[in-house]
Amino acid sequence: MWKKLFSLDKKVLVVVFLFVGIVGTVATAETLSYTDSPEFCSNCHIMNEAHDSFAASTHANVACNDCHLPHDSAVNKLVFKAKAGMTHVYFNTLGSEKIPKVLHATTASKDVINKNCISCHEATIQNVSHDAKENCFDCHRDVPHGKATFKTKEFYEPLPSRTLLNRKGGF
Amino acid sequence: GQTEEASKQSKSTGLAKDEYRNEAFKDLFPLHYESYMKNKKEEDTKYNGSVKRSKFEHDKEPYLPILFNGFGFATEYNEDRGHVYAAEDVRNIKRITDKSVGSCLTCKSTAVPKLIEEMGDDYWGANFNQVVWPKAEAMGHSPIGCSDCHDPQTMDLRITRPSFIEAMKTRGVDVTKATKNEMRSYVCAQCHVEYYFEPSKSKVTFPWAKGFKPEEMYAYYEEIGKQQGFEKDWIHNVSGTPMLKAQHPEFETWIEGPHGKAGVSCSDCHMPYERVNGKKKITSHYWTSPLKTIEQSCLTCHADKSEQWIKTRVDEIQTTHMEMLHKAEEVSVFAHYYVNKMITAKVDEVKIKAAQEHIRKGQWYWDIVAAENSAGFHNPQGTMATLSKSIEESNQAILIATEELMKKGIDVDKLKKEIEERMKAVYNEADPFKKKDHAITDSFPGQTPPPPAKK
Amino acid sequence: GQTEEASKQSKSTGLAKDEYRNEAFKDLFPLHYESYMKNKKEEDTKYNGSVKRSKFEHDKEPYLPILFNGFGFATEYNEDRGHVYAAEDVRNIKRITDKSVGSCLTCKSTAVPKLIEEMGDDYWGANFNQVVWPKAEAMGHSPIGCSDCHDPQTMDLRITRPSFIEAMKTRGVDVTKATKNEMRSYVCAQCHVEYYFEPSKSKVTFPWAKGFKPEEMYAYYEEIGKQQGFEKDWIHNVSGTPMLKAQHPEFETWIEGPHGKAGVSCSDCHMPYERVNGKKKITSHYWTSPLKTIEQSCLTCHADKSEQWIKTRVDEIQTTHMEMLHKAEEVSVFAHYYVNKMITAKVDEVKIKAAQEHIRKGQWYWDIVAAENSAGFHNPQGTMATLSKSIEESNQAILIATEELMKKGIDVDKLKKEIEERMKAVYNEADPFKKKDHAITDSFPGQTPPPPAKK
Ligand code: HEC
Ligand code: HEC
Ligand code: HEC
Ligand code: HEC
Ligand code: HEC
Ligand code: HEC
Ligand code: HEC
Ligand code: HEC
Ligand code: HEC
Ligand code: HEC
Ligand code: HEC
Ligand code: HEC
Ligand code: HEC
Ligand code: HEC
Ligand SMILES: [Ca+2]
Ligand SMILES: [Ca+2]
Repeated sequence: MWKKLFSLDKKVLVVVFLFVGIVGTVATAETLSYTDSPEFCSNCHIMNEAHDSFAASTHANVACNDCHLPHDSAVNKLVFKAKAGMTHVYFNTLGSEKIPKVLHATTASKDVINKNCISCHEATIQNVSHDAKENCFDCHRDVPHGKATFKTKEFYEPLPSRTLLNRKGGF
Repeated sequence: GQTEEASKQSKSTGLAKDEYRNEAFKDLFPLHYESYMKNKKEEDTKYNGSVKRSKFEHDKEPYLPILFNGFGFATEYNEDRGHVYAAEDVRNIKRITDKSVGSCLTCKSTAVPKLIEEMGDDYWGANFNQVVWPKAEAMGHSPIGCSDCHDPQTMDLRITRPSFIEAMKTRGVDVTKATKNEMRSYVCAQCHVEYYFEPSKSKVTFPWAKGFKPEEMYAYYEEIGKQQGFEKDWIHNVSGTPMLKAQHPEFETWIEGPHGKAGVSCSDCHMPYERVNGKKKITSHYWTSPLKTIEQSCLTCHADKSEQWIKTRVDEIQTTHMEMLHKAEEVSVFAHYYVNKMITAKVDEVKIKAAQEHIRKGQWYWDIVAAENSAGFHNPQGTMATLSKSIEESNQAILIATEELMKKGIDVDKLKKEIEERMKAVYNEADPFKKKDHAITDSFPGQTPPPPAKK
Repeated sequence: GQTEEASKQSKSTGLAKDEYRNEAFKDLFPLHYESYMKNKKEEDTKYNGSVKRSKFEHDKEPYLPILFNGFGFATEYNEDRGHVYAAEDVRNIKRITDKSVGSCLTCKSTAVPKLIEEMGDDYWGANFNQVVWPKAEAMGHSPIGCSDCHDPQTMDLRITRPSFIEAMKTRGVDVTKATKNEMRSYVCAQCHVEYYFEPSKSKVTFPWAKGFKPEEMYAYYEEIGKQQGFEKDWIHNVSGTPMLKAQHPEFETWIEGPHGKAGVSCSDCHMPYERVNGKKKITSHYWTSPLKTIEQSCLTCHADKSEQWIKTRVDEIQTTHMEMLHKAEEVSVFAHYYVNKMITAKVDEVKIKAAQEHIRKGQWYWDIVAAENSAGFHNPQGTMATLSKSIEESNQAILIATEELMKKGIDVDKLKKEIEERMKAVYNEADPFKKKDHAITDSFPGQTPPPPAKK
């Protein structure tokens, strides 16, 4: 077990301990706020695309978890966070074979996100409920992850030399 | 810091700058090499896939042996398969004869850039069996490999085939300025494109000066091609028409279609990121039907859809497409035989020429669609429009023929029956190599001109 | 809380449950009423738009007066425009004659549900000019209005035309179970669909029992339609063919296309949310070309694209489409005249019938595309496939005719010239109402059968 853990990326280890910390001890305001931040989420390389596309979006100034965690009560937030967090950690350490080929928001995630859209944009949807589709992002397909092409700015520039070489071990 | 940056700059694989053997990359990039070796897998999809099967089989395009009669493509033409087979397949195909030229190796071997460097423009026209293939083999070349798309030292994507660079210039595009996104299609467009052998040097050339659409490429051949002395790929053995052969215009089709217009590159679908070896993510180097990897190839962008939805949708598009392709091919078959009858009935030459013009155009329009390998998916509307034009042109040929044959008192009902008999004979022949022979009979004598006397 | 819920339940506009006058909604929903009144605007786009112009104008479909010859659509047929004009336009169109039936009002007035309630099945066949229109006018009806799509008390979306409900049943769909997303298309599909008058009661009926595709609707008419005694809409005055007229199949076209398959509703594009009155947001009730509101109509979903990109892309799709539509119409014109010549040359009846079968099918296939109002956008591949079929069918008619005419020694070159002359004459006539008269001459006598003797 330890051997396996130490063979992992250092960043992942940090994350593992962070989550253990959150679940096992009383969380301080600071850890909580850090674990809401884009920097924290993008610690995991598999979150890169989500992060990069988000960072170039109209929502770059809000935190991942403004969308991805429930905000109706502090308890709910912590429970969802711990649950989601532990799945992420589990997948990235012991259960790595089972990591999905492509990440998709789970149904639970979608419900949470949708509620968050509504809570920020209450004013907009006052006259018209905007509920023609199941989720806000069925129409707003590109908010905030740019689904239509999933491409960031760097795709539209020449690639700096030797970039591919530096990714030789995968990324 | 600065030194890190500097070391990045000078970082190199340590390989020679003209390395062309795949094996040299194996230890440096084991994950990519392993992914590349997956190209050995042979597995079919509904309309495409990677099993080496004759294109003449009943579920593919059974009348091609009539439609390409008199040309190598009526003898042997197979479903394409993995990049690893390219060298083996070009070596074994019956389309290669003792007269074939070096140009045929251009898209099949990593030795080509070096051969061009060494031989200069003599490479293109050099004899394939005698000169070019033995050289490549002696060099220990690889079939389509790392060096075709990557600089062996920096691993930067690069263009290694001059024909593409030159053709893009005719479109006003300087490929050295390409973005990352463009390069992810350009590396494919070195090969997955329509080409012809420019007659003076037999050089591989792409007919794009007027545009990428089938009509624009046709106009190129009629004007620029003919000016260069390139009139035809062959004389059709049924209708005696000087024909054009179309080849794998994936790039041209895609670039005019919904994904091309939206900037979705070939690699997005055919080289999706995949998680290998537990959790490392690489760009897949298994080039095959994306229908085998819908999750990675499509659902990254179409995240709101399910794998089943994508399957069904692609099937609907392809089924609509194939139905009309088969129709266009059938009308084209009839046109060829009608003109054969015009010839044997000694109809006015001018009328024969007029009908042949329509045949040439009609066949170009379905062939540029049939030779494309996505069964319509790369551009559903555009390929369908091209098929409409094909149907109209072939019908024009039939109409001219009917007028002239009726004048000569030929029984066209009998003619139609005879054509159907030929189609059945070709369809029912089990040996793909013999199918072409059933296209010709006493009532439909071959029209291939006798070979010119030896010099 | 519970009381809030209860008050929601009992909340009502306070209007009568069978209110049908738009003005009754005005004070309750001023923003929506105002948005609705925007439908008065007349403004064109490249291929569509809202200016009441004849469809026969040079930039539209100049040969329709030949293609619909013998039918009202050759007399007057205009570009459609805003919902507010529906009543005025049906009242003034020259297609309405003294024999027209009540069914013609079905998609033009808010009085219709009430008329059906009162008159029962007698509504459909009642005389338009004498009975139905005067009744609607006396009621103070509105052209297509709030009550057509909304329950006046709850404002819930609802279906008010029984034809749609019944036709969906033949497809196994119970519209009372529709989701909100489906209702956002179903309300439009009450009217924007292909229909015919079922002969026993002249009732508006949608031919969907076999499916929504043009081939499937054609099969419906050949089997179910004919069984009911519905053979044709009219006898073509040039070719004497019993014809079908196709009408505005927006719903059928969309449902088989990329957006329909992806669950994007009519309202998503044609009724986008818009900010009015400073900052209040509503569902737009200005039904027109979404090319006038690309930002709201398209960019919400296609956020990675620019307005200019969308414009260009739609233009490319529509231009490809219109080119082929014009081609298909031209071939169809020739087919009609060839068969006219068969008739005057007294060719074998069986052959004439065979050619007419192809004409009927060929015209159905282009008309179901031409009558659709998006210039191909609602289904770019599907409409193009349908046009291919049209071109093939019309050519079959020409081919049969050519064989028979040649047997009779008719000069087909002269025939072609004469056809071109007719086309020119129709094209050059400035008065749209007179265009149809140029289709017929001494060499091409009209084929409309004499009216049956009065009972
Ligand atoms: C403005 C709201 C919002 C913000 C901020 C946001 N997301 Fe998302 N996220 C979404 C939506 C919406 C989806 C897509 C749900 C769908 O389409 O199925 C999503 C999906 C995802 C997914 C699933 C994969 C995918 O693309 O469908 C991941 C992973 C993800 N987000 C990570 C992040 C990370 C990491 C951040 C911050 C760097 C972030 N998100 C910020 C709204 C947001
Ligand atoms: C320890 C590495 C790691 C970190 C840090 C991480 N993730 Fe993930 N995330 C994963 C893995 C692995 C998966 C795939 C497993 C799964 O689908 O549940 C995933 C899946 C997801 C999904 C899609 C599945 C779902 O739950 O809907 C979302 C959304 C997501 N992450 C958001 C976030 C956000 C927001 C953050 C920051 C608060 C974050 N992730 C931080 C590793 C991580
Ligand atoms: C934490 C608050 C917050 C949440 C949660 C949130 N938004 Fe926003 N949203 C904003 C802010 C702030 C802006 C304004 C950004 C700007 O003007 O650049 C904005 C702008 C927008 C816009 C207009 C700009 C554009 O991109 O077109 C849309 C649409 C939008 N949000 C949709 C959504 C959707 C859909 C969701 C849920 C998936 C969501 N928002 C979740 C805060 C939020
Ligand atoms: C049926 C499609 C559709 C759905 C579903 C939808 N929207 Fe919108 N939304 C639109 C359109 C269209 C616009 C552009 C309107 C405009 O420009 O005035 C828009 C604009 C917006 C904006 C832009 C800023 C503004 O206020 O004008 C925000 C924010 C927004 N929507 C939030 C949401 C939220 C939150 C939801 C989910 C409750 C949602 N939308 C669901 C179609 C939709
Ligand atoms: C949006 C996704 C997408 C893009 C972009 C795309 N393709 Fe394809 N390609 C497909 C699909 C789907 C098929 C059909 C596969 C099948 O029928 O099994 C296909 C088929 C093919 C085939 C035949 C595969 C076989 O199984 O025989 C080739 C070769 C090909 N594409 C090359 C290219 C090239 C080169 C480009 C860029 C110029 C390109 N494709 C762009 C999705 C794509
Ligand atoms: C411009 C690049 C290019 C040139 C030049 C070229 N090919 Fe190919 N070849 C391809 C591509 C791309 C494929 C795969 C797509 C396909 O089969 O349509 C292919 C497939 C093949 C195949 C496998 C499938 C089949 O057709 O049976 C053979 C064999 C082949 N080529 C032989 C030849 C011969 C012989 C010549 C010279 C007359 C030649 N090629 C010239 C690019 C090229
Ligand atoms: C037909 C073209 C082609 C061939 C052949 C090819 N590659 Fe690639 N390779 C690509 C493309 C495209 C990318 C993605 C580049 C990008 O996104 O900028 C890539 C990316 C890579 C990367 C960067 C890391 C990654 O996964 O994205 C490496 C390393 C690599 N290839 C190694 C190889 C090796 C080793 C071989 C031979 C076994 C090879 N390639 C053959 C086209 C090719
Ligand atoms: C140097 C020439 C060359 C380059 C570069 C090239 N191809 Fe190919 N490709 C071929 C040839 C040749 C074949 C057919 C091999 C055979 O059947 O023997 C082929 C076959 C294929 C197939 C069919 C595989 C199957 O399963 O049937 C696909 C898909 C494909 N290529 C995609 C791509 C893509 C995507 C790229 C760029 C990233 C690319 N190719 C670059 C020459 C090339
Ligand atoms: C990198 C992003 C991306 C990838 C990967 C991708 N698509 Fe698309 N797809 C798009 C975009 C962008 C459009 C154009 C419409 C739009 O803007 O949503 C589109 C349009 C479509 C359409 C409608 C147009 C048509 O041709 O009917 C279909 C179907 C489709 N894609 C299927 C697929 C399939 C199947 C695959 C995988 C083989 C795939 N896509 C991969 C981005 C992508
Ligand atoms: C994805 C967007 C989209 C959807 C969904 C859609 N349409 Fe359209 N519609 C268009 C566009 C674009 C045009 C072409 C407008 C033009 O050429 O000016 C059009 C044209 C039309 C026209 C002719 C407008 C004119 O200017 O004369 C009608 C009528 C119409 N659509 C009705 C419908 C109906 C009914 C549905 C659903 C069954 C539907 N549309 C679904 C985008 C859409
Ligand atoms: C099932 C619904 C339906 C029925 C029944 C119907 N229409 Fe229409 N009508 C429409 C729709 C939808 C449009 C707008 C689309 C179009 O013009 O193609 C329209 C447009 C029109 C227009 C304006 C454009 C033009 O064609 O000049 C007139 C006039 C018209 N109809 C008259 C009639 C007459 C006369 C009848 C009876 C023979 C009739 N309609 C029966 C639905 C219907
Ligand atoms: C042709 C159909 C149609 C007609 C006619 C129509 N509506 Fe609507 N209306 C709709 C649709 C579709 C919606 C969106 C409903 C949804 O998304 O669930 C809507 C929504 C509304 C809403 C809800 C608020 C909003 O903006 O989404 C009101 C209020 C409304 N309409 C009032 C009217 C009034 C008043 C009239 C007459 C002046 C009218 N409608 C005529 C189809 C119609
Ligand atoms: C009760 C019948 C009826 C219903 C319901 C209906 N329409 Fe129409 N629509 C018509 C008629 C009739 C016309 C043509 C009016 C004219 O030209 O006189 C028309 C015209 C149009 C036009 C052309 C406007 C222009 O600018 O040229 C559009 C777009 C349109 N309708 C969209 C819709 C949409 C979207 C819906 C549903 C939300 C809908 N219609 C519901 C009957 C209807
Ligand atoms: C509610 C979402 C939505 C709206 C609104 C919408 N689209 Fe789309 N569009 C899609 C989807 C979904 C597809 C299918 C491909 C995909 O999944 O991305 C698509 C595909 C397309 C395509 C490629 C398919 C084709 O037919 O070539 C084009 C072009 C396109 N849309 C243009 C438009 C235009 C123009 C409008 C506005 C008049 C529009 N769209 C409005 C969601 C939408
Ligand atoms: Ca293949
Ligand atoms: Ca209009």
